[in-house]
Amino acid sequence: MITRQEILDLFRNGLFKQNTGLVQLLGLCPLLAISSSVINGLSLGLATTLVMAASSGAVSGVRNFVPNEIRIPVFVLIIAALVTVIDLTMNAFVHPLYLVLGIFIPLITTNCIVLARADAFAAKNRPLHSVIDAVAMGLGLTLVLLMLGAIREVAGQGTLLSGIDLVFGAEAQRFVVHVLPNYQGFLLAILPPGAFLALGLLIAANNWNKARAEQRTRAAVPVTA
Amino acid sequence: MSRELFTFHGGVHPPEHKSESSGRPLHPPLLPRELVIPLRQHLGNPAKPIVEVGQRVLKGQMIGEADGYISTAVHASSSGVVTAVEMRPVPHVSRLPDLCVVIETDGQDEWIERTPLDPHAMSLADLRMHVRDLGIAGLGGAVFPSAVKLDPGAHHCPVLIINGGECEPWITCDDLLMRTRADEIMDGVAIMRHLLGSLQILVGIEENKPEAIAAMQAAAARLDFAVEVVPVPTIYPGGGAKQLIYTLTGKEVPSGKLSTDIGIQVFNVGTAQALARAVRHGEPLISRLVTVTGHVLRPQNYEVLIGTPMRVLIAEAGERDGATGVVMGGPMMGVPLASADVAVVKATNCVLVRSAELFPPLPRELPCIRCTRCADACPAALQPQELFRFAKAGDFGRAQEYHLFDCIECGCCNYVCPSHIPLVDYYRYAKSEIWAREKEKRAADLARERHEFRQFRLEREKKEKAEKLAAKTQAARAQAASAQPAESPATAPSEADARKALIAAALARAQAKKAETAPRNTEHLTPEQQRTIDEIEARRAKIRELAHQPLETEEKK
Amino acid sequence: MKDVVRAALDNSLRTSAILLVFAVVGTAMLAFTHQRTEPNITRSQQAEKLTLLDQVLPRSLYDNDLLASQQLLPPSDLLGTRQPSAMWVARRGAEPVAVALEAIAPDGYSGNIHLLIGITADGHITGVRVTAHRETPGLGDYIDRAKSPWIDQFTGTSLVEPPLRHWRVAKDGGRFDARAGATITPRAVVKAVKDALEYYSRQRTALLAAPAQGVPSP
Amino acid sequence: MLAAIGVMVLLAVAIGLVLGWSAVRFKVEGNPLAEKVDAILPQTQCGQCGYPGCRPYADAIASGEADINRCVPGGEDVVKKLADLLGVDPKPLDGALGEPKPKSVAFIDEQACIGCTLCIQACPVDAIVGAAKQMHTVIAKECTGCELCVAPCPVNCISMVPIEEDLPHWKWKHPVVMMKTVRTETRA
Amino acid sequence: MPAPFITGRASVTQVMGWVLIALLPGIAVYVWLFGPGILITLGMATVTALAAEAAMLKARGYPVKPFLVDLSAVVTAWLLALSLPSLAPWWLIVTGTLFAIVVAKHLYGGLGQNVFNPAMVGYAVLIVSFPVQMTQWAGPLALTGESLTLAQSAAAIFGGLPKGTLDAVTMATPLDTLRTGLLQQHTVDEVMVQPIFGQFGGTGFEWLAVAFLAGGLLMWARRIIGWQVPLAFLAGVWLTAGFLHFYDAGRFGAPWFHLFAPSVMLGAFFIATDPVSGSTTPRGRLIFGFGAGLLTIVIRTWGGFPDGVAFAILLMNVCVPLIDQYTQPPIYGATRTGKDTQK
Repeated sequence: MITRQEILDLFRNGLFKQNTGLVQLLGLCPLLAISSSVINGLSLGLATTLVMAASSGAVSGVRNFVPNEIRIPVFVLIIAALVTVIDLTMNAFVHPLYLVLGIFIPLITTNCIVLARADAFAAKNRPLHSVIDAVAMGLGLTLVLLMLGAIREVAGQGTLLSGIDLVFGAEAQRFVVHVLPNYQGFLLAILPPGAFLALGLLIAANNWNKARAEQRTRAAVPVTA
Repeated sequence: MSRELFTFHGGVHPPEHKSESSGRPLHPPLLPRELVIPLRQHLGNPAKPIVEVGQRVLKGQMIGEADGYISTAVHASSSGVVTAVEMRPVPHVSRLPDLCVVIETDGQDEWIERTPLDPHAMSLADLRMHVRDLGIAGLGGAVFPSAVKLDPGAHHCPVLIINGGECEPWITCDDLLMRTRADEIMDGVAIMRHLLGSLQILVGIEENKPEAIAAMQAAAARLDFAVEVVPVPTIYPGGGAKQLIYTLTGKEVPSGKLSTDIGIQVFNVGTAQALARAVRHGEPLISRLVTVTGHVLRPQNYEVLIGTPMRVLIAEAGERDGATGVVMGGPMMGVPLASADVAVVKATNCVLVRSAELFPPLPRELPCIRCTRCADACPAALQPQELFRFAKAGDFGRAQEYHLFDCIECGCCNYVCPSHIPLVDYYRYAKSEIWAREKEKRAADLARERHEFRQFRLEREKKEKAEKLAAKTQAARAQAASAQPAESPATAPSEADARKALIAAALARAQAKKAETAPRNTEHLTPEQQRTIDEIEARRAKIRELAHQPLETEEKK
Repeated sequence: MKDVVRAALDNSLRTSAILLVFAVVGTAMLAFTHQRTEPNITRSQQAEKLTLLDQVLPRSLYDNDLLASQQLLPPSDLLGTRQPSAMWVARRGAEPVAVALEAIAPDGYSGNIHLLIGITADGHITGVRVTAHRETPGLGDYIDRAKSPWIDQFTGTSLVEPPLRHWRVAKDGGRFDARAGATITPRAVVKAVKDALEYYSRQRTALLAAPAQGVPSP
Repeated sequence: MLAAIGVMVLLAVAIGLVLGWSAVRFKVEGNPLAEKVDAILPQTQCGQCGYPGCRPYADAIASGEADINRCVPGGEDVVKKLADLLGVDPKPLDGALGEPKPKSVAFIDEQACIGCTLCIQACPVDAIVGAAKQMHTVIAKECTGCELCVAPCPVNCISMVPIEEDLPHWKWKHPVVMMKTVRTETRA
Repeated sequence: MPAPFITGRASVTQVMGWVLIALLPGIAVYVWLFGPGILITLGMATVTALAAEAAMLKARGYPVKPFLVDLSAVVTAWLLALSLPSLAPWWLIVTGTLFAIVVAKHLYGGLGQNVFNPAMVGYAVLIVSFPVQMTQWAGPLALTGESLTLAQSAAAIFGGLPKGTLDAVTMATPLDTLRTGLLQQHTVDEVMVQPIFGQFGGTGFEWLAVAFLAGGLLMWARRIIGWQVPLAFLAGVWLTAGFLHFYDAGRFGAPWFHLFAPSVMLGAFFIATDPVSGSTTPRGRLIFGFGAGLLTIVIRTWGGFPDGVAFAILLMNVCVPLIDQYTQPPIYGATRTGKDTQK
């Protein structure tokens, strides 16, 4: 079926090496639009993960029946249908959550990560691998959304987890963390430009980290001269 | 002066520093103990050495002959013995050595037999051959073989411009030449006119040389044809050929073309004088005027034998302490030299000794702030800041799109840059890199073609071998079959078959032989082979196209 | 040539057949889900609407099915509407006790501000909520109840209390405060609420006389 | 419901027809990518990449089966160009294949040559001339410096001579600008 | 080092120094109008900018001194300081300057590499993030009769003013007033009778504009800037505003008013002329300037903020590579043949 090592590799790939948000820079549109707070980012990240897992599994399942020339329409069809089903289901059965994420769920259809993974991975691999890859990629995205949301929320409003009550009900209000009390608010962080700036800083940090790691490994090799 | 003058774009006014050397009279030639005469002094192919070590040569004797059309001869500047034909340091920015003829002078300065030429008694082509063999090349700096420029060829050059601009700071050798030898210059002009059939002759001299203008005007008045001596505004690089053409005529030399394409030919005053010496006296180009100036006690103009080590000149002009280097040429476009030991060549118009106070080290380079002062100063009206950006980033294709090869490397942009960026260095680097890549590309194309042809040849040989083998086995089988003819009546038709096979085998053999003996590309190719060749051809054409896309320099330069 | 055309034709038929299968399966799946979820969704949406109405019309005031009482009002300058807008009538027994109106403040800093206003039968505000706006975040968005309780100061007011000339922001000499540096947005809201009250007082009879079982809008 | 299915069916059929038709009708013959790759490769035909020549390696890159860092004579420059062309990250040369060397040409010691023609057969660009039992010589202008002729020579008379820089081949260097302060590494 | 071996006297420090000198008349008028508080703002911005510049240079491995003395950071600081409202709190000044130097300048690669004008990036960040504080202008001398003393200004800047006092001394700028009035469906004439609108560009503010104009002309005379950008910028403002005003004088302000609202003069002569983020070709500069002028009026009229100079310039900064590419001037040798001779 699938070995432990393979699973580990897939996760390392999805979470770090090929991270959709920081490395592949895919699906930036929802990434930037939704990441104004931790709760928003986390919710959309998880929703995207769900859609990716479902669609990657489905695409992988039918991959042998789809001729190359119509693979994109078929994948889009599958993804769109799945997203709509999830959209309707959420609307019907978890309405409060739907109220928060409602307008973003249909956007997942257009998120290129979903199609990219379907085409680049699921169309060439077995269903189980594909689902795990999709989950790893989705979690990688969620991770970035979470960090971005945290940065923007703290910088913008001085809080964390605001809006948690919309997901878990009014009593969850007490989980909201006021990191900086009496904070003036830095509007830019919440506005779209703030998303670009924060993402830019995250990417820079990631690259810097990578470069440093590389340097370390290089320095570790003794130079004979 | 009624002539309408045109102002070219850009230009700068660096301090002139001409009075230091222009006040002193011309110094007669010095005779050094050793002359080092490079064989590559002009553009085009270097001269081929025709003397041997130990051979005695006379002054004016040819020691290197012109090699090809774009080339000129090289001569001994004084009499003496050839002590070496070897690689020696030459005045080149690379500081690499080049092939030189070394002569130990004997102090007798004995001339070879000189025969004056009569331009009107010989054909123009003959005259040009003589000019080439007398080693005449442009003395303005580019040292292009003059015989080539004096051949109007398909172009008609109604306008002849004599360049007395001398816009570089410090240099005064042309000034002095015009002041002292105006008549000889005009004589050279007359010969040029004869060779080119020019209708209009203009002499452009910068206004900061009033004496030279007066002398040249007086000399022009003594001629039996019209020569207009025009003072032009003093601005660097007003003496650049393209800039002078524009100033005098208002015409621009189209990008990527030569001035002859618009009917104009330009010569330096020194070239005209050298031509006059060559034709009237049969003297080859063995000496020229050189300004020795800068950090020396007595800046002065010298008549210098080609091959004289610069150190000799500097010593004569009075060496001073604190010199920081020697430059051949002016401060804007001159060539920094590794040492003063290199010899004066035909291109040497100035030996400039640097010192810290005359030429303080340039301030530290800062990033480009895109102020476009360079664009304002560029006489070629380029956008130096963009060229710099592309050259620095290694984006040579874009640099070419922005007309890198129209840059004349005059240094104006460097001069005005508030960030003190060595812009010209970047352009020279980019140009040289583009040429090198072009060369590599061509080598790669050649290798690809040869490799593909080899593949094709091997393939064909294999096929032929296989065919031969097949024919042989068939023939053998046929023979075996014919060995037992009456075994059964049913073999009758097979007998015919065997005969047919025999014939076929013979034919194939013949054909194979023919293919073997015939030159490689024969007309006896199977359709299949033909198709393979066609395919390869088509692919090659495509690759060539791809490979050449970003490189149109070849046509430009 | 003919071969190529035939091959292309064959291939296109094959691909379209495959795509057809996927389309049919996908659509069927959607249709099925839609059918299954529709009642739930309708219910949720109505509950949502009701939650919003609850904020401007306390449920203790009335006992009718508020959602069923929805009617459409023609466009009106006082309501700031260019299209028909919704109105709900709350009744206790048969007696109309209050209405909820949709209104628009057209002169916000960045365009329209959509309001939902509850008015008792005798012309007192029971509550105002901003349902949609595009005011500058951090500057004009304090009119949103989620951001600040500013909007609550309308509750209990009427055309008489405060008097008409005090229906302005404090900076213009009125009764309603506004935050420094951002007076355009509150001005627009105050004016819209006042206009809605005026609309109500002029149309009161017609509005309240509307049939108890009004034609529900689609 | 029926309308929705109808629309989807129509769309599906239309798109399927068009795509299926075009896939066959507008098929691109040959591999234009391989040609672009080939145009970048230095054409030494040395085979150090593990393919029998530059073109086969180009085909392998274009089809995705070979990595872009296998061309030793092309060096980092070629890797960078290939990375640009293919839109992938450049990577260091595969060190296992050999170190880049200065450009050289083969030189046959004519005293030692026995005229065995083995080198002629090995030369991928026909840059060696000579016949059996006759002395061979390298056409320096056409030699790509691939070293394929060195190994087959039974008398070891072929050596690689680096091309020395001379005046006509001299290049301007990139202006060295010390804008940044150089941090001296004190690591031993 | 190859030729050339000599260089002219121009230097980056000299260019930047002249910009600072040309700002002095404007600063003088500012002090006269609004009191010496601006000097505190300028000082704070300068210190912050130099500190940030030094820190960033160090972090990026560049030598600090030669880059600090080029004065480019000081120019950025001054331009930002002069764009801020006269009573901007200290943290606003520091935040804006830090953003300008660290993000807009050094994260883009430092001197010469910034795509956007750093001062305007700082300004844009502030106006987007702190719209309330960015409108705290003290009333000009001519209206209030007295300008704030240094101590009062310092108190306002460092938050020492008693609550409420700030509201008392602040006033809307002419542009703000016009916009608010127009939004309330008043006509231009109705709004313009208010005392804040002086002779032609708003009481006091108009003299600030004149001072900036004078400084700009000085820079032009010293060949620090070309004429193309300022002229085209002013023409863009004047023509666009004039066209709108001609179309409906009731809804659109007069062109002279728009010209002499001080941000236009500052923008036209000091900010749009920033060589690094501006266009480099002569025709490109005309387009760049005109576009910025036009956008200024468009943003003032229909945009979300009362003034549009900063955003107009930033928007045009984005267009610079495109403009430059399509406005390359003909080179020597190309005019005669019309086009390139090769190919």
